[in-house]
Amino acid sequence: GETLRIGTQKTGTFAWQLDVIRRHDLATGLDLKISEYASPDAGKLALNSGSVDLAVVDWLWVARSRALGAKLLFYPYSSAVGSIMVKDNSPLRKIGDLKGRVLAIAGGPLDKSWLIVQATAMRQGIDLKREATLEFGAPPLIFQKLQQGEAEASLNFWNFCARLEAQGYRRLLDVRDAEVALGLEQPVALIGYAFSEEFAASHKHTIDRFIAAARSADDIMLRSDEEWDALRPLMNAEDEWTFKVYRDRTRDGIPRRPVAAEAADARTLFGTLAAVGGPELVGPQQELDPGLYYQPAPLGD
Amino acid sequence: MPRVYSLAALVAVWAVVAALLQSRLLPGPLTVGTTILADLRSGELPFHMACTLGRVVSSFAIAMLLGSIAGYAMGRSRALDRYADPWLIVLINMPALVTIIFAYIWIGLNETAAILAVAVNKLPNVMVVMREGARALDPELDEMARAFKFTGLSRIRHVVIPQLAPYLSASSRSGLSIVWKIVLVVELIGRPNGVGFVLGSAFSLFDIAQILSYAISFIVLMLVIESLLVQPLERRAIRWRRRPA
Amino acid sequence: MPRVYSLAALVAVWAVVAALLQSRLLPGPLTVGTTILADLRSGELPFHMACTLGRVVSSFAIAMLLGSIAGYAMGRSRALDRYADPWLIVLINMPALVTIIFAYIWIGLNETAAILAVAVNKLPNVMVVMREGARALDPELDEMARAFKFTGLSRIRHVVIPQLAPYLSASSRSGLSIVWKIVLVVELIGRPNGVGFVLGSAFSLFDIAQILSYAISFIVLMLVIESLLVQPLERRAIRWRRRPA
Amino acid sequence: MNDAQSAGDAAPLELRIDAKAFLSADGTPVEVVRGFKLRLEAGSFGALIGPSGCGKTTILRIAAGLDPDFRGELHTPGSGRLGIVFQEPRLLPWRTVEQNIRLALPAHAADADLTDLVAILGLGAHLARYPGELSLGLARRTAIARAFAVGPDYLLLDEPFVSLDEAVAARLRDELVALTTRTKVTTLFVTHDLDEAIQLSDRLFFLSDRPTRIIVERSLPPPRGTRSRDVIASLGDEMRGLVAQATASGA
Amino acid sequence: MNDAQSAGDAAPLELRIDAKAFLSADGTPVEVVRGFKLRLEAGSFGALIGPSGCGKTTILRIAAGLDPDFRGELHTPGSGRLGIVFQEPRLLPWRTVEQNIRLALPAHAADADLTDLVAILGLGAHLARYPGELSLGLARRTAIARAFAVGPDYLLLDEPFVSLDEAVAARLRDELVALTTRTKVTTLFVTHDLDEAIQLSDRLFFLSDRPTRIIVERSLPPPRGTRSRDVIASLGDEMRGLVAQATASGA
Ligand SMILES: Nc1ncnc2c1ncn2[C@@H]1O[C@H](COP(=O)(O)OP(=O)(O)OP(=O)(O)O)[C@@H](O)[C@H]1O
Ligand SMILES: Nc1ncnc2c1ncn2[C@@H]1O[C@H](COP(=O)(O)OP(=O)(O)OP(=O)(O)O)[C@@H](O)[C@H]1O
Ligand SMILES: [Mg+2]
Ligand SMILES: [Mg+2]
Repeated sequence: GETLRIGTQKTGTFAWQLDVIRRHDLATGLDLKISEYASPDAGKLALNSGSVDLAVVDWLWVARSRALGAKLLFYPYSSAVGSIMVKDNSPLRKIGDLKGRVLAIAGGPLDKSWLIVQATAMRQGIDLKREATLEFGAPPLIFQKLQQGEAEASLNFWNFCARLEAQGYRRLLDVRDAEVALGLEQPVALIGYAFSEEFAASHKHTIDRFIAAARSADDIMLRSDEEWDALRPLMNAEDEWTFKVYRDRTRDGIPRRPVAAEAADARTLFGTLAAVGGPELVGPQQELDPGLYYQPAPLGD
Repeated sequence: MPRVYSLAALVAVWAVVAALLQSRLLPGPLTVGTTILADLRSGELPFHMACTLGRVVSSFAIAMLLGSIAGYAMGRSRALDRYADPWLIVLINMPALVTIIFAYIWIGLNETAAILAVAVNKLPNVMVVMREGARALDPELDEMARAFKFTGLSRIRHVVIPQLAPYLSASSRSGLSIVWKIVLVVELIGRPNGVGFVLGSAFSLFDIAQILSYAISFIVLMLVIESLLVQPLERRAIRWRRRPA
Repeated sequence: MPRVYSLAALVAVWAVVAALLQSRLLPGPLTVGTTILADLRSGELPFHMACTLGRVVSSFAIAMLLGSIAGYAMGRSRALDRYADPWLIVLINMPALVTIIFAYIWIGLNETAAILAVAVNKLPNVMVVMREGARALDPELDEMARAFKFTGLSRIRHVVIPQLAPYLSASSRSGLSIVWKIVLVVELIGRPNGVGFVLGSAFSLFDIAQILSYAISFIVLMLVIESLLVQPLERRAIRWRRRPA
Repeated sequence: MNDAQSAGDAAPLELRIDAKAFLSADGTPVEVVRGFKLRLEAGSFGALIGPSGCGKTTILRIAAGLDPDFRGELHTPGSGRLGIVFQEPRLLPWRTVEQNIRLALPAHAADADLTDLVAILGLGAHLARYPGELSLGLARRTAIARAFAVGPDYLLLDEPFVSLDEAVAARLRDELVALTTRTKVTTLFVTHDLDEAIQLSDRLFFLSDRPTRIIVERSLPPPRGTRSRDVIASLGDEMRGLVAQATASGA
Repeated sequence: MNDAQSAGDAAPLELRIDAKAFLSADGTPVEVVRGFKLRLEAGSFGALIGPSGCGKTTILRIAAGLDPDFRGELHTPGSGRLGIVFQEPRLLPWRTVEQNIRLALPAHAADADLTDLVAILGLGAHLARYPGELSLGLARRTAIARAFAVGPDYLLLDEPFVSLDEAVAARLRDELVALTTRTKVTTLFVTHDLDEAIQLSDRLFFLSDRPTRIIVERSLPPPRGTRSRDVIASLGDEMRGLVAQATASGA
């Protein structure tokens, strides 16, 4: 059949979806060559060097690359994002309480969740950059630091938040809610499948096939609890609680609306982020490139 | 024997500290030992270790060979040194991340790129050390060899290399460790196997026992190689040295 | 002068390759130059560079000082070497990631942890080189110094250090570059400023021009330090060496 | 040159080496000295003469206290101001001639006036040179200057005057005699030149082949230093005879 | 010892050094040789005698072709089999005595039988030792063995017999005479020992102080090597007179 080379992070959720596709043989006629890497940035590297055809990456990154001349396309994969977490007994209740507190942020100052949080705070007249003490670090380290009490609140990737939740931490602000607060209909899928325009043009069939398979997998994951039991060995969940949170958060993140609706909300969000992050974040363009989203052909074969 | 005592002491210290702290963030020798055993049985550890070792050996060989030759040439020829030195400074101070990214982008996310990136990272360090060694060569022995018309080969083998031996020794020992550390980064960023790949995944899960079990397995391997191969060879090579009184 | 030509050649090669490839993934000297200027004006570059430099200098000083002393001691005392060598092998082969994680976990996400993690990473490399240097010390000069009852200080200063000079030179030059590379990783993992912090963000955005502009700024700094400080000093220190005929 | 006076106590040099062996690189022990016993009165001048490779340098290193790894006993004379000329110059290549000399001086004498000494040794023009720029003869003279400069009361000399031309060597011998009579220096001297030994010494020690011991020991009538050419020649012939006899009977 | 015959062409050694200077570390030039001109017939034996530090080693290095940085001209004799004894042994410390000797041999003679040579030099017991384990005298003998072993037709010796006892030195002098008469070797020899020079040479060259040149040049009547003690003494006195005169007039 046709070959599709896919790059994925070993500990990421994309690996789960691929496992569902494999076990249910959803990608009939497609030969999936999957490369697992340890770093979340490996997918970008692999796409750029042409070592894989498709990888799951950041929406903003694709937008930025396009602006800089790389002809990449994007298709929504998940809208799961992080949250600001605090200890259950913490006195912090809302964004405003973060003033003068130590907030640890996973990733860098250009992390998408962090930008959304900043924008939300600004709407409430709070400049977190100035009014809170910020620590940046690698996600696992930030996760650890909150538990050690070195930070009073932390903004981390959703999977770390899920583990914290299982350990009795509480959400101070869910970035999904923040997105809605910024005027979006629904949270946008901030990560998705990326592939080059060139590949999409010459292998449209392959891409469409794969997207169809991915949707079928999503359906199964939404419906079936047994499916999750089968996935459990992959998930590195420490306990039942964590496992359940992982499952539910993943389900929440599965995008269920047409690409066009996504694109509309994405444009709004992009504008907001451009205002917060500036060209440093979004690149030279101040508007979202309308050609960013890939439109699969209606299923017909 | 001292070797054994000393390692035993190290493990003992670790065990005591771990027992006192009782933290998931510092697993004791027992926990790590069990993890190692489990990973050995599953075949995971030998597999990833073999991948890493292959990369370490290839890049080390490339870097040592080219680096020694280039460093020696720069140490001997002042003119060459003057011209090549700025390039060397650029190369040696280039962040590993940059070389790795460029290798991966331009060569592809494959073995060649990985090995090359590591070799390029290590190369200038070998050059810098070997250059010092070449500069410190004894001109009197050189004259002797010229007077007696030593062939090029025998000059290298009997006059130059023995003088460079401590530099070779230093740069290969410290070099092997640098290569291994860079291989980890290279694997972390873009290889689907190897110890670095495992460490990266373990780090994102904050699985310290896993991290330690792989790190320690490699270290044990190095200890074995040192004890059985490097040190006996070295002892032979410096037999001639008068022991300080 | 050769220095200038040689650097000009390097930049020229880069410009030509970049012009030929015309790729977003290899910005030319002009693009990078503009980025550097912009970052200079905004004050971002000097700020992050200063943070990094502070860390580099502190950890380098710690590692060189302790490493030289420890390596020298191991090179001189066979007994000490026998006991400490296994620890050294463990230390030198410990992945940077492990030391960094442990430092950040146990000391906290702060400067002390960052500087210590880097120093601990670099320390064993200095030790290994200085140990070779100490082993190669001339026992005859040592005897001379003992016979004439040189004081400890004057023995170190006039007998030992000049003999160790090439080793010190090699290990500090290659060492500075290692320190700087590890500082980048330390900053990447857990510091809110510094060149490594910027490179991390730039890498996740794949902003090659930004990456290169920071890397090159640092390299230029190193080139300046080499040309104006290190090499003149070095030339003075080896004035006594007979030039090979 | 320092005009330091020797310390009050007039202890002799006493050295007994029952056995001294080296472990060679292939692990076999090389026995170098066996049953060696030497006593040299305080302030007197002894010469060691023996075949090449017999163990003279080994004995001198032990006498200097540089090699404690032997069976036997050592009592050094004087207050511990040792001057030594090794068989090779052993200069610090990275220090100038002057620095090499001064570095050996005790701290309180670091600024001593070296003009006379330097003039006698003909080193004036070379004080700022590095050892790598010296001829071997100049390097040896620097080593001699270093040993004399410390104002020793205990002096060990290992063939100090080889590689020097006749004129310089003669001048230095005279200087050595002057130094060792002016101040009370106990001196042990190694040479292959019997005439030189007879000219300079109070006492001669002839050594056997390895493992070495003293086979002939002989006091010479004073005054030393001023013996005439004829006296030296006749004493030399006499000594040669004695040694040949001792060697034959020992064999 | 190799019994190689010298090459057919009987070219003499011709060396003219108009000027030779070193640049010392502080940048000042040191003039060492000026107006030196030496011619030595093929197969003959010349001795250079001069004050310590005048430039003998410098001249020998130039004669060996090791230092092309001089003004003048050099024509070496023989077919290019050079044997040289440096003023210091210059052995490879990491190779045994035997290896040090054999490494200097040309490839085709690498397995040459060294038994005789080693016996003459008394190195038999030390073949497997490293230079660091040798006494200086033994190291020098190794260096001499190395120079002789190559079967040279051009031989340069820089004070080869210092630090050896009288017996060994005498044996080696005889051996040198035998070697240089048996095969046709052009030899240039540096020594401070006038008697030795007279015993061994066809021709003597006396050098001035630095910058050095030849002040007295003298052929000795054959046959060399077998001159009696008295002949040597009287020739020596004559030469000393000539040199003193030349030095005085030159000053
Ligand atoms: N590399 C050098 N740089 C500067 N000066 C030098 C150098 N080599 C030799 N000289 C000087 O040149 C002069 C001659 O040196 P050379 O070694 O030829 O003397 P020599 O006649 O062999 O002396 P000796 O009898 O002591 O062996 C000496 O004064 C020495 O200091
Ligand atoms: N470190 C060593 N290891 C093994 N053997 C040694 C060592 N040092 C000296 N020897 C041997 O001991 C013997 C005596 O050496 P020493 O240097 O004392 O002789 P020497 O009498 O000074 O000779 P020379 O007249 O040649 O200077 C020699 O045979 C030498 O080979
Ligand atoms: Mg000796
Ligand atoms: Mg000389």
